[in-house]
Amino acid sequence: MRVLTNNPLTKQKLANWQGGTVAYHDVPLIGILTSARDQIHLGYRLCTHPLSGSVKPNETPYKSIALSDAPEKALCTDSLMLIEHSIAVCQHLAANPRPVTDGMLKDFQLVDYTLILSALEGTSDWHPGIDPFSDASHPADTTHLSPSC
Amino acid sequence: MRLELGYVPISDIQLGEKSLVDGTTLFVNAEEVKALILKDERIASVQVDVARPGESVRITPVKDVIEPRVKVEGPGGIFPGVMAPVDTVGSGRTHVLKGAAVVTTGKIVGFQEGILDMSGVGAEYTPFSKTCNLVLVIDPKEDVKPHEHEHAVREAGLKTAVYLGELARHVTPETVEVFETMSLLEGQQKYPDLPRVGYVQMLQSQGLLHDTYVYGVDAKRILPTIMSPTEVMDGAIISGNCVSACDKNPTYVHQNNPIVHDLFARHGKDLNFAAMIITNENVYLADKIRSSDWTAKLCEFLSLDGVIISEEGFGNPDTDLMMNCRKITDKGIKTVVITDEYAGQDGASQSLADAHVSADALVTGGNANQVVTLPPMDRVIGTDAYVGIIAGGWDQNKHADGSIDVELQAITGATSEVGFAHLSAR
Amino acid sequence: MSKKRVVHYINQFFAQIGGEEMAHVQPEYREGPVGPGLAFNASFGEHAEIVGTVICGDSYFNENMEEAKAELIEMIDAAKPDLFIAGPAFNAGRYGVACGAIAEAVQQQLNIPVLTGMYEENPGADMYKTNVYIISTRNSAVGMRDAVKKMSALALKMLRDDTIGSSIEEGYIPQGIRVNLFEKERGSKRAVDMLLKKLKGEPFTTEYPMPDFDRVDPRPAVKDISKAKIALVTSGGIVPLGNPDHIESSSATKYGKYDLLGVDDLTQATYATAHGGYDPSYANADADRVLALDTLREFEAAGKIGSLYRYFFSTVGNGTSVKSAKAFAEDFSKELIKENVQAVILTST
Amino acid sequence: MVHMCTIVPISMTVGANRIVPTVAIPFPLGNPELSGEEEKTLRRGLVERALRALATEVDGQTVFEN
Repeated sequence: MRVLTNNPLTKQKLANWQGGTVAYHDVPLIGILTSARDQIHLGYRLCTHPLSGSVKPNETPYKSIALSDAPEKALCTDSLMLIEHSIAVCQHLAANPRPVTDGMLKDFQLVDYTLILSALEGTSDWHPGIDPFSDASHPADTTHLSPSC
Repeated sequence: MRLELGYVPISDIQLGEKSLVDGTTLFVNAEEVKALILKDERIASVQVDVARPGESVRITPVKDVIEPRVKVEGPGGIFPGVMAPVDTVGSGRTHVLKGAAVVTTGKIVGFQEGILDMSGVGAEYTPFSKTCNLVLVIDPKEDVKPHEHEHAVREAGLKTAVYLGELARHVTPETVEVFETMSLLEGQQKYPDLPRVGYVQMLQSQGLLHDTYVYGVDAKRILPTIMSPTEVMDGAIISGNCVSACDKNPTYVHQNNPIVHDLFARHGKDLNFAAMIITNENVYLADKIRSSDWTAKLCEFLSLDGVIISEEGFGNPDTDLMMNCRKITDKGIKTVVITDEYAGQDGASQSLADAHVSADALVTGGNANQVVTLPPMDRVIGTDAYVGIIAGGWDQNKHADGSIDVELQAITGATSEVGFAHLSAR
Repeated sequence: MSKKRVVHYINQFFAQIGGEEMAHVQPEYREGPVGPGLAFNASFGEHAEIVGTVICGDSYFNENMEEAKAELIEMIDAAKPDLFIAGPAFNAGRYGVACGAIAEAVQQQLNIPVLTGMYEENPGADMYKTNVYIISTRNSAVGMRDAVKKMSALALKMLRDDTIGSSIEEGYIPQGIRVNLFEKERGSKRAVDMLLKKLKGEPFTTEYPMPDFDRVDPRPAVKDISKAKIALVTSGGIVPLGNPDHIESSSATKYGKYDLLGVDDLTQATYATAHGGYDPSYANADADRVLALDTLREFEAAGKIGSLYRYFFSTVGNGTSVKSAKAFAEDFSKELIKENVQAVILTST
Repeated sequence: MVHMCTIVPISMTVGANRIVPTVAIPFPLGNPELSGEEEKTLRRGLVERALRALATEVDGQTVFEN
């Protein structure tokens, strides 16, 4: 898989990822979508949803999308429909000028990164080569909790 | 499975010396609640507050809303796999503090959302302006990371709900409602002439702040599975979802899933409510294909005639909704889908990120981009420092008189995609 | 408070001048209500009244639309109305178009609230529903009472400057704009009710129709393609370099017509794409990759086709509404028919 | 009319009756990887197919694959 991203955290965290490659572009979110679209037009397949996450594309500046490694002969219609719909949605949401602080940018990066991570982790060819939360412990699941807490 | 819900009506919450139910008043010892929550080392401080219907109070940013319940008979406990040992719930008897809710608030990430006004225009849009809310304002210790923070706040709310629910254990409920599901064969024998109807619930499962837990299991790791609809009434599904205030399902909505209730209301009369199926909304497209295949397959195995499919969230899940709808319809099963819309502030844009002709029977929770002006409130619980930066809010959205413009998407529960609210659009 | 002033538009039939044989009558103004106007006045009560009625024959209006609109607007303006009502037109096609057109013109030029009413299949409904409020009526004057009731209710709301609710609350034909409303039943109950209807095979109404498209019957085959005059049309945004008509890169609001006289090949130096929905580098390098002009010129020279029509038509099919696209095609198709073009090759990206 | 386009399902959805599938979205009637002459040959083939579609009676929506 190839991850297209404008999220510096995704780039940094996946630097040693062995399951695929990461292409980092310093462009606005919509630029990641159009770049993915152009590749889909050439036969690449989408592996993750372009509108991942409930943080709307007019709120977060970051997007990471996974595409297939190599173009296929036939264009993937499902990928095409998804990316075109996603771009359309993106374009009609109100452009809200928002006060973005450094802390918020970090949070947006973290959320986008965890969304793409949740997709990559679930795949059978997930070869980490990385500790996804090297500066934090892994998100705790709740199954280990004792009933007394 | 047969579950009795015993309703203990609550019309007021008062902070007091001793936690107890007296008539329809729920007295809460705030210190006990604080001590319970502060056992979690990740939490630095907690404030306990009360917000009642009609008060000039704004709670924000709201994380979760939970209904206090207690299991008085039958296996398991409320919130199995999380607050109680893993055991199949959904049978026996459960007492409910009807009219009371625990609301958790606390800034987890910088862009968090969720406005709950107890009066004024905003109150018309959120169902939780009608409950008496025990509000927990939770602050974490400094070095706690967002995912740990989310976890801590989620648990604080559940613990408090369990603590309060326990107060109803020995109270005689004012009314008792019985819900009974049968095995497939029994159901078919009892209602041979009624259409077999199922409910497919899609659970938010995309990652940090977008998660749902089923018996404690992260829903993105599940394959679609069958549940007895009564299981959710005992807290089998809980929300770990902090984003998209208007259309996420707080734990309260899972406990009171309106589709489950409204299908039960017709069960044995117009339809045979045969099963509930849960599925997920993962980011990875292959997961979507697999999950929708399984969902359609389960509907077929159950010989369903009709299915209601509910969504949770914006964008990505529209694709799951359409996949589920198309594949289930292809099995010859009649479908109705419930979603909400993002048609732009002017309502003129395409509402959904995906569409399919099979979704020809659609119920909508309304356009989440619609702008409403919320009047100023006398008191804010939590902090409204983020109102300008939450989803649907924007810069300079505050007027001179203190009122604010927000899109409906900022209001907790405004455009429910399980049909918990009355809002719609045409 | 004095009554609000309303001007009403009706055709020759409802003015009791006559039927089809009198459809040629020119605009006239009469003081006070005429025909259905009496019912409106009764319904308005103390709040408003029809101060004047403008009347025009259906044929006259449709055949002289610009002049008719200008004459009528002058009469309407002179009556100083606070609101303008046209119709209801029910299923009368030319009357419906007239009602929609005059209502739209009054709204634009006199800047007052307007409304009309007609049957949803009236051609005027499709043409004007996005710009003016059109109350949905029955298909004949049998529905007059109901139409007047709904139209006057909406009219009074407009006069009070109240918020206009959703189409289902007010009874107007949906405008393609989503408007929120509070339903009596919660969403889950509505879903269960809808499912039960669907299961029983009873009619049900979805709350959000999926986008649908017109179907047309296929045209018969072109008998002899070697004699046919063929036109090129594209939604791939091919335009002369510089995009002289400024066709938008997405959600296009127009199309371009470009002369191909003396053009045998589209080159990098002469043509490019205005389309913003795909990587333009390939089309910009050689626009024949989208429009295939070079091949058609070859075929024309070789006698494989009769001739290539002198102009090609181009727009950008990127987020462009179906309504706009349909209007473009309806527009240039008139020219193609007039010029005896027998076939069209439409290329899309 | 014949519709020459890459995404046949969309053409079907919008109701075209004679459809000729083409190469790719950014270059429906070409292929930048081919030489100039090869590309022209490819284009001739596609346009010929379009002419054949126009000259063929169809009963409903028809895709001319070859």
